[in-house]
Amino acid sequence: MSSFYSESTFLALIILSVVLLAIAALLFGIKRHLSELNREKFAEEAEPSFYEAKIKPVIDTWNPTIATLVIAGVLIVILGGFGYKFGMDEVGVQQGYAPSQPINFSHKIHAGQYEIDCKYCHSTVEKSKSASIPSLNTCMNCHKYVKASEKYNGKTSPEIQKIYNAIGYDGENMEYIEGYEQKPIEWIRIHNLPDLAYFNHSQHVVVGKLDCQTCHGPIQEMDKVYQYSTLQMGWCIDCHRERGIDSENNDYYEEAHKNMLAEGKDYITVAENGGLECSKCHY
Amino acid sequence: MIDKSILLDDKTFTVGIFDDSDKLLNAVGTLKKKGVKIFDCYTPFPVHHLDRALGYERTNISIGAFLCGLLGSLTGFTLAYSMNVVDWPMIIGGKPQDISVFTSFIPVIFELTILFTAFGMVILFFARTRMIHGIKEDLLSRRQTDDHMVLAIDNGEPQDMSASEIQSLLASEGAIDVDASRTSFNTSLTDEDELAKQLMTK
Amino acid sequence: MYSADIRQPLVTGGKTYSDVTADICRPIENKPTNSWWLGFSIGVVLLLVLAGTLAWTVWEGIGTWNTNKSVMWGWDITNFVFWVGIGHAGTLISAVLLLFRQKWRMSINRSAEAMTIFAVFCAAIFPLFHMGRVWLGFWPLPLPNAFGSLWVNFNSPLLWDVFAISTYLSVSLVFWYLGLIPDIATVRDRATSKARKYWYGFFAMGWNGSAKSWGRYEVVALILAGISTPLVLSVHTIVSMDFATSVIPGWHTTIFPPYFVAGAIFSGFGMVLTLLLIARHVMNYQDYITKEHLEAMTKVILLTGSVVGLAYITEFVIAAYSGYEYEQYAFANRMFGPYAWAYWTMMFCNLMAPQVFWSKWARTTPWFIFVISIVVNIGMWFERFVIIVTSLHRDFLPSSWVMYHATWVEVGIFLGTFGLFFTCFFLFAKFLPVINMAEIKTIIKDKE
Amino acid sequence: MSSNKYWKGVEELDQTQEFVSSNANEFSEGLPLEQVFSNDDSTRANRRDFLKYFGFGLGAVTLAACNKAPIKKAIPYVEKPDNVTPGVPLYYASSSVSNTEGFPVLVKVREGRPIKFEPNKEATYFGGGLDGLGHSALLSLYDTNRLKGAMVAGKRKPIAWKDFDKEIVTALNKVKAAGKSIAIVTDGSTSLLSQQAIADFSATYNNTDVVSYEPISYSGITRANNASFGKAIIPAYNFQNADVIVSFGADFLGTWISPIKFHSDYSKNRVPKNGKMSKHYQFESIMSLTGSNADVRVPMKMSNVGQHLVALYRELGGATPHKGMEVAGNNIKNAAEELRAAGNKGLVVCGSNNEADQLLVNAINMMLGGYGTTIDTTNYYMGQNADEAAFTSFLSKAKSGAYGAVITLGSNPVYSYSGAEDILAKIPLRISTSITMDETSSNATHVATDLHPLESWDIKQPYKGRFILAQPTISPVFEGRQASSSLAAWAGADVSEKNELSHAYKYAKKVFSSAVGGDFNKALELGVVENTSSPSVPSFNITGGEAADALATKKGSATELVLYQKVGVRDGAYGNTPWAHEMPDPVSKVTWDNYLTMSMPDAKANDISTGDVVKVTVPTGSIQIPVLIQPGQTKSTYGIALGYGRVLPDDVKNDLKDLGQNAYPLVDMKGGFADYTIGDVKIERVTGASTYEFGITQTHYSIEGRDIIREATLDEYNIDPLAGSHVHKPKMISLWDDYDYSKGHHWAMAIDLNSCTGCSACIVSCSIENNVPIVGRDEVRRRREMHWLRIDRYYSFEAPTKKDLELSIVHGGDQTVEAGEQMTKEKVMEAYSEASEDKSTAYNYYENVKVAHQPMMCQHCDNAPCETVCPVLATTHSSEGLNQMTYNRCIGTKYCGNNCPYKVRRFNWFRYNENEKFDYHFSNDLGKMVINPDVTVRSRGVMEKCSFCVQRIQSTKLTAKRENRKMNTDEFTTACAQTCPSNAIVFGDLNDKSSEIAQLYANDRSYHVLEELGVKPSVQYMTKIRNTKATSTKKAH
Repeated sequence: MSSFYSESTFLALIILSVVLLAIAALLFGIKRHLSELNREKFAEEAEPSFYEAKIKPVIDTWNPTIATLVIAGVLIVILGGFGYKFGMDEVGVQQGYAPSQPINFSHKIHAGQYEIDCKYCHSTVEKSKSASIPSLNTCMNCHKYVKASEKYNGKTSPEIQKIYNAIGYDGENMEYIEGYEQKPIEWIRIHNLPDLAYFNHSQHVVVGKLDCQTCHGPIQEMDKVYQYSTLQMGWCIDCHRERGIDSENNDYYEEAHKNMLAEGKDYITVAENGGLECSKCHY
Repeated sequence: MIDKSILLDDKTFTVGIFDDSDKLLNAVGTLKKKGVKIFDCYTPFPVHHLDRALGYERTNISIGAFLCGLLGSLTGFTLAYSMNVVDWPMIIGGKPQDISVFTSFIPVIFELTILFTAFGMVILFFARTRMIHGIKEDLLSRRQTDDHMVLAIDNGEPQDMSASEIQSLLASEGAIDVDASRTSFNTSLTDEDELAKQLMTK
Repeated sequence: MYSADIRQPLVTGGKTYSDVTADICRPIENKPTNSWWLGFSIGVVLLLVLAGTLAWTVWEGIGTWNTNKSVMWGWDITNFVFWVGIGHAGTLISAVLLLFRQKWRMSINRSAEAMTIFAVFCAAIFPLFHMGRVWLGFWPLPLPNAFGSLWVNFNSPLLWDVFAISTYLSVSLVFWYLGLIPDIATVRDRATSKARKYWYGFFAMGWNGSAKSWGRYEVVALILAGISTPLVLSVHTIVSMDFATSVIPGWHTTIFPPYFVAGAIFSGFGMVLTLLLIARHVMNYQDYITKEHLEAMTKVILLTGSVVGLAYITEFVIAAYSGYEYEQYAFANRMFGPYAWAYWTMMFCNLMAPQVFWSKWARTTPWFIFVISIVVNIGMWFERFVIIVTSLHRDFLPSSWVMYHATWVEVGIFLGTFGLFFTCFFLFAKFLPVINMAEIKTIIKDKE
Repeated sequence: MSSNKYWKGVEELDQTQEFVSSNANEFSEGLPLEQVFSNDDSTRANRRDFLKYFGFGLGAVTLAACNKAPIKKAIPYVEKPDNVTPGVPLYYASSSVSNTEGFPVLVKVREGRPIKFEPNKEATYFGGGLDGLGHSALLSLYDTNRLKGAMVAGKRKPIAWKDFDKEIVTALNKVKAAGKSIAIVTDGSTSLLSQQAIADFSATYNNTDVVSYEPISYSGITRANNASFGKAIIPAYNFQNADVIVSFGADFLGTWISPIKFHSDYSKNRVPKNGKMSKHYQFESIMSLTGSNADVRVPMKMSNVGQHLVALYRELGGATPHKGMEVAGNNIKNAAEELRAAGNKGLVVCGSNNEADQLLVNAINMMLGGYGTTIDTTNYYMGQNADEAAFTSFLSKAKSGAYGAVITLGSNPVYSYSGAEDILAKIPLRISTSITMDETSSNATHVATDLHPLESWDIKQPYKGRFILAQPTISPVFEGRQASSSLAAWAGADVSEKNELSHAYKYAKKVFSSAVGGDFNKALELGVVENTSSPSVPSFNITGGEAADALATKKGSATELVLYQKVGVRDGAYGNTPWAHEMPDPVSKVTWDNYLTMSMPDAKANDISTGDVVKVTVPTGSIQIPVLIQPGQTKSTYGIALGYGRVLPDDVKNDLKDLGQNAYPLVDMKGGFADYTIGDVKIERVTGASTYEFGITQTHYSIEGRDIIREATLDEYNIDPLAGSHVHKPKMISLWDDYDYSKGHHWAMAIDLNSCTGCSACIVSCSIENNVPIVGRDEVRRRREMHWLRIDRYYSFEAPTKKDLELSIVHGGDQTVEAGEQMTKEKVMEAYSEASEDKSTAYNYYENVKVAHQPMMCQHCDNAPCETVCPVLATTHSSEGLNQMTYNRCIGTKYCGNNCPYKVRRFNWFRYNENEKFDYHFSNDLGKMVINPDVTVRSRGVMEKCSFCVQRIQSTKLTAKRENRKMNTDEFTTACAQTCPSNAIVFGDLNDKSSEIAQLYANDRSYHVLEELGVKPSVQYMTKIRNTKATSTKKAH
C-alpha cells in the first residue's frame, strides 16, 4: 500500500513517458527532414507529408484553449517536476561519491581477497554509533610484516610505505623509529549524514543484524570505496517499512513478540515497532 | 469541443447596426418572425432575453462544472486519506488514524471542490467559446464593444427573403447602419492605418 | 421593459453607452494625473518599506519582531486576518449581490474584487514570513519528497488555511478576470497605439461580444458566484478555525466562524468604502458611484457591525455563563486588563461607530462615511489584535503571562503592506477599467 | 581565535594501552582541528560537525590527554579507559569545580571532552545532587579568556615555564635575602595537594606566611565554636535528623555553607511519611530560597537577630534575665515549643557572622541536645574556614612593607576585598595562580597559570575524614601548570613530566598514601573515600546566659542592608559563566543582574517601583543600583547580592561585560569580622536615571486562584489523603478511542512539590544536556529565554482580618475576604492592602507571603494540542508517549507554541549558535566543545522543547537491545531528575508496574496540571503539604 507513494512512481512515470515521447518526436523530425532533403535532391514534387496529411488537420480542428492549456500544463509539469525532483533527489545527495584517499586502500584486496572481517578494522561498529576508521597501529598489526614487496621488486609497496612514513616505522629494519614525529593520515569521509540525523551503527549491526553490504554495497569488490546508497531519508524509511525485527531472539522484545504471536503475525517490521517515529532518529 | 457555430472565418455578413438594445431585440424578433436566419448578434453588454429571442438553448456548461467539482472532492479525499491514513499514519494529538479522522479532511475537500469547479468550468467556457490568450478577435463593427449592437446575417446561408429585403427590414427596424457584405476584422493585430483603410472600404 | 425596483437611478447624469465607455476608459487612455502620481509614489515608497523590513526579518530572523515565548503570534497574524477580512468584500459583493440580483453592486464590484485580490496578496505575506524558516514555505504543500514522502497534517487548521487561501485567491482572480474580459475588449477596440492594441488584445482573449458567448458568460458568472459565496464564507471560517480549534481561552469558541465572516464583510465593506470614496472623488465618478450606492453599503456596514457587536457580547455572555474560570478570566481581562484600551477601541469602532448609520444624513454624506470607514478599518484591526494578543498574553499559567508590543520592523511590515496594496490598486486604476462598463451599460436604462 | 590550537590529537583513535605508551610523542603534533579551525568553516561548525572534524580520530583528545596527564592510569567510573569508544561517553569521578571545598561529581566525557557534570550517586553522604552553579562552572574549562601559559606582567605572550621558574626563584631568593616575608594567600579549598605543596614550599622558604582568604566568611561560627568548645570549626549539620528546623537568616538551601548536601538531607524529611514531616521555621529579612520553602516564615531584621535569639533562649528555658525580642505572631514562642518537644531532633542555625550570635545558637543547640545528632563536630566541615581577621592583619602587615612577595593561590582578594588592591600593590613580587586574567591576576607581576580543576589532580577533604579525589578528564587545553606543582617547582623540586606522568599525579599519589591511605585506583574509581569516626558531643566552656548577656544590649538599627548571595552566582568566583547568569534566581526570577531588594511597604511609601535606579548609601560606602520590589522582604531592610560586578578581561562579549554592581566594598569590617548586615541605609532615587529593565522570566507573581499548584496542610493531609485535590472538575469524554499506550514503554514523570525547593539546578542541567542556547539579558527582557524547564514561583498571603474589597470584574468583582483566607490573586492582594485604614502599614502583608515553586516543562500530553495544529507534522507523538519535536521538519509557524496550555515551547527567534551577538560560549571554537554531540544544535526559526531526554531513552534502550535483555527503567533518568538534590523529580516507564514512577502515579497526592483540558499530560505533580497549623484553605476569589 505504501509503495505507490513512497517511490514517487507517479511523477516519475509521467516524466519518463513525456521524455520518451519528446525523443520519439525528435527522431521522427530528423527522419522527415532527411527524407525532405532527399526529395529536394531529386527535385521530386513534394507529396503531402504524413504531418500535413494526417496531423495538421487534427491540430487545426483542435481547440486552441485546450491545446494552449495542455501545452502549458505539460511544460509546467515537466519543468517543475524535473526541478523539484532535482532539488529533492540530487541536491545534497552524494550517491556514488568516490573521492581519492591519501592511501589507495583497497577493500577489494583486504575484505574481498583476504576476507578480513570488517569488524577487525572497524572495531567499534558493534559498540558505538560510529564504525570508526582504524588507527594506524591496527594497520601495523599486519603491515609490520606485509609489505607487498613481491610486487615491487623487493621494495615496500609505495602505499604501505605511506603508513610507515606516517607512523614512523623503518620497513628495512622492521622497527619503530625513536622520536619520530608522526603525521596523521587525513582520510576523506565518504558517508556523510546531516547533523540532524542520528544514526547508530551498533543498532543496525548488532540489534538489526544487518550486513555491512546492505547499506555500503559490495564493499569487498570495491577498489575504491564509493557511496553505494543514497543515504536519503526515504531510503531509510523504505527499509524500516520492509524489514522485520528479530523479536524472537532478543529478550528486549519479549512483550512485543508475545503481542505479535497473539495477533497471529509472523514478524514485526521496524515500522510497526515505532521505527518510523520522528524521535527515533531526530533529536 | 469548440462551438463551431460561433466562428466568423471566411464568411461575409449582412449586418444591421443598432444603438439601442430594445430596437435590437425588436429587430431580432421581427426577423425571426419573418423566417430570416440570423447568424448571431454582437453587443457591448449582455442584452437580456436576446439569446432567447435568437432561439439559443441554455448552455449545459453547468453539468461540466458539477463533474469537475466531483473530481475535486474525490481528489481532496484521496489526497488526505492516502497521506494521513494509508501511507504514513502518525499519532497526532491522540487522534485516531483511521477513517474516523475524516472530519478533519472536510475543509480541504471543500476547498478543492470549489477550486476544481471554478477552474474546470472556466476552462470549459473558454474552450467552448474559443477564447485564449493570443487569439485574434473577429469583429464586425469597431464599436460593437462600445455602444453599437450588431445583428449579423450570414450571406452564405440561404434565406427565404432576398438580401435587399432583409437590408430594408433592418433599416426599418431602426438600424443606424446597414451593410450588405461585411467580413470580420480585428483591431488588436491590425495596424491603425490599415484598419482605417479597411473600415473606410466598408 | 425591465426596470428594477429601485427608487433612485443607479447611474446619474443621463449617460449614454458611449459616455460610459468614454468616462471609464478616460483614466486608462489619458496620461496619469498628478494625484495619481502622488498616490502611486506614496504606495511605492511604502512598498519599499515592506521590501526593506521583510528583508531585514529574513536576514536577521523573526527575532526582530517582539513576539515572545507566550505571545508567539502578534502583529503578523493580526495583519493576516485583517487583510484576509478585507479581502472578503470584493468577492462577496460580486457573488452574493449577484445572487441576490442587487444591481447597485455593478458600479463597485470591479474595484472591490481588485481590492480582494490585492488584500489577499498582502495577507499572504504574513503567514509566509511569520515562519521561522520562510525558505521552507513550500513544505505545507502535499508534494512527494525524498523524506520517505513525508506528508502534511490534514488535521491542522494552518494546512486548511493553505488550501483555503490559495483556492480563494485563484478563484477570485478567475472571477475578476472573467468580469474584466468584455471591458478589456472595449479598451482594445478603442486603442490606437500598437502596444495597447497588442496587450489589451492579448488579455481580451478574442472576445467579440456575440450573443452566444454572452449567454454562456452569464451562466458561468452565475455559477462562479454561486460557488464563490460558500467559498468566501469558508475562507474566513477556516481562518477563524486557526483560533477556534485551539485550546487557548478566548480562542476556543464555537461562535468564531459566523462571527469572523460577519467581521470580514464588515471590514471589507469598510475598506471598499474608503477606496471608493477616494476613487469617486479623484476620478469624478459621482455619476456611477452615487449616494444610492453609498447608502446601500452603509446599511450593510450597519448590519454587519451590529452582528459583530452581537458576537462580542455573545462571546462575553457565554464565557461568563460557562463557569470555566480561564475563559471567564480571558474575557474579563480583555475588558479590564492591560490591553483594555485595545478592547474598547474595538468596541467603539466596530459596535458604536457604525450605529450612526441609522441616520439618513450619515448614510449620504460622503466625507462622514469616509471617516467612519476609516474607523471601521481601525476597529477591525483591533478586533484581531484583541483576539490574538490578549488571549495569548494571559492564558492558563500566570507564570507565563507577558506583555507584547510591536517593534518598528513589525510596524514597518504592516505599513508596507499598505504600500503593496495601494501600488497594486493604483496600477489597476491606471491600466484597467475600475467600473464594469458592460454591466453598467445594462442598467443605464433602469433610471426611471 | 582561529589560529589558536586548543587540542592535541591524532587523526586516528587507538584503543590499546601499549600503543599509547609506546608512542610517547604521538600526540604532540598533528592536528586535524588545527586546519579545521584555521579556515572559515570553523565558524559554521556545530555539534556533530565537531565529530566530522575529528573524522575518524574520535577520541584522539582522550588519548592526547595521556600525554600530559596519564588518563590510562586513572580508573574511570564505569568503563575502563582502554574501552574508549568514539560515540560512547565515559564517566570519571571527580570533584565539582565551583565547590572549591570539594563536592563529588561524575564528569561525562565524550571523545575526550568533558561535556557535563552528573552527580556521583556513590557518594551518598553528599546526597547525589548538584547545584546550578556547579553545572555552569563547566564552561570555565572552555573559557576563551583563559590564560595560555605562564605570564609576566606587561607581556602579552606566555613565556616558557623554565624561564618563568628561574625568574621567580631568583626573585623569591632575593626576598629571602632582603629579610622580607613571602605570603601565600590561599582560598578556602580543602585541597590536600595544595596544603602539601605549601608545606614543602614553606620548608624551603621559611619566611613564608600562609593566610587563607574567602570572599564569604563563616568566621562567626568558627570563633564561636572555638569559644564554646575549643574547636575553630564549622560543624557538619545533619538536617535529615532534624524534626524541627529553626533558621535565623541562614539560607542553608541556597547559599549557606554546603547547600547541596543540606538540600538532600532536608528533603528526606519533607515528604510526609506516617503522618510526619519536619517543621521548618525561617526568620529572615530577605526572601531567600530557604525562606520560600519554610513552613513558617517570619520576617525579621537581621540586625535584631541577637535579640530574637535571646528570646528563643529564654522561651526554651534558658537562664537569662533578658527578654530579648519576640516577633510577630509569637512565632519565637511557637518555635520554642516545637523545639522543646523535638529535643535533640531540633536544630537551630543562624546566618549571622557575628560570634556573639553564634555563641548563643551553640548554647541553644546544646540545650536541645542536638550535638551528636543534628550537629556533628567530629566529622566537621573543612571548607570555607578562612578567617578574615587573619587576612586583615596580613594586609596591615603588608601595608608596613613586611612582605617581599605574595602568592595568591586560587583566591581573588582584589575583587572581593575592598582596598586589597592598593595594599597588595605595595608588595613588589605578586604571583597569581588563576586561570583567567581576573582582578587579582591583572594586578599581579606574574601569573603562574594554574590548570583548570578538570585538568588537575587533587584530593579534597570537605568533611573531616571524607576525601574526594579529582582526576584530570581532559588533556590541558593550554600551557598551564597545576599550582601545587608550581609551588613545588619554586621550592626546588623537579616537576617536569616523566614517563608521561605529571608531577601532580605523583604528588597526588604520595599525598593519598600519607593522608588517606588505601587503594588509590579504587578511590579514583569511586571518587570518594570515607574515613570517619562516630560523632561525639563536645564539652562546653561557655554558658548560654553569658552569651545572652552579651547580646542583650545589642540594638538593631532602624534600617539595614543585607548583603547576601544569589543561588546561581554565589560569591562570584565563577561569576563569569553565562549559564549561571541565565539561570533565573529561584526567588526573584531575575537573570543576569543584582539589584536592591526592597520590601513592598517601603517601595509604596517612597513611591519607588521595580527598575528605578537608586543610590544606596551606608556607612561603608554607596552604590547605584536598580530596585526590585521583593515580596517577603522585611520592612526597612534592603538586600544586595554579592558576587556581581566582576571586572572581566576586555575581550569578553555581550552581557558578560556588564554583570551588575560589586557590593563587596559595602561589607562592614569594622568589628574585626565581616558583617554582611549594615545599618543606617539611605536610599535616594537617582535623578535623571532611566528605569532599568531586568531580564526577568516571570513577571506575574500570583497564581490567580487557579488549580495549578495544589496545597494542603499536614493536618488536613493526615485526615484526608486527598486534601487539596477536592477540586470540581468536569468529567472527561472523548469523541474517539484514545491511543493505547499500554504496550511497550510509556514514559512519564512525577514531580513532588513537597521535595522541590525551586533551587533551579535542574534548569542548568537540562540546558547543558540539551544544548539549550544562552540568549542573554536582552532576549530575556523580551521574554525569550530558551530554558526547556522552568520553575514557576507564586506568592500568596493570608488575610489576617476580614475586609471588604472593591475590585473590578476582571479580578472577581467586589468581595469580602474572611480572616484566614489565602489570597492568590495579585490584584486582590493589592486591593486588600489598599483597603487598610493605616496607610503606613498597608502593604505590610507582603512581608508574610507564602511561596510555591513548580517545575514546568513539556507535559508530553497524550492528546497534545500542539501536534494537531502543526501543518507539516514536525511535532508528533511516539508510541511510547513522547511528544516528539522534529527540528529539521519545523518551518516555524509557532502555532504549536501558541496552542500549548503550559507555554513550554521555545522558539529560536534568532540563530543563537554561531552568532557573535549571542556569543555565550557556543559560538567560539572552544566553547563549542561543551556541546552534547547526541543532541542537535537547533538552527534559527525552529521550535524546541523538553524531549524527556530522548537521547538518553534511546541510548539506554539500545544498550538493552544490544545486551539482549529487558530494559530496567531505573537504568537511567532525565538530566533534571538526575541532578535534583532533593529527588523531587522521578522519571520512568509507567508500563513497568514495579517502577517508582508507577507507584508514584498511584499516590493520593498526585494530580495533573490543567487536567480538565483533556490533554492527558504525562507529567504528574504531587500536592504540596505544608506543616502549618493553619486550618483554613479557603481561597479568596
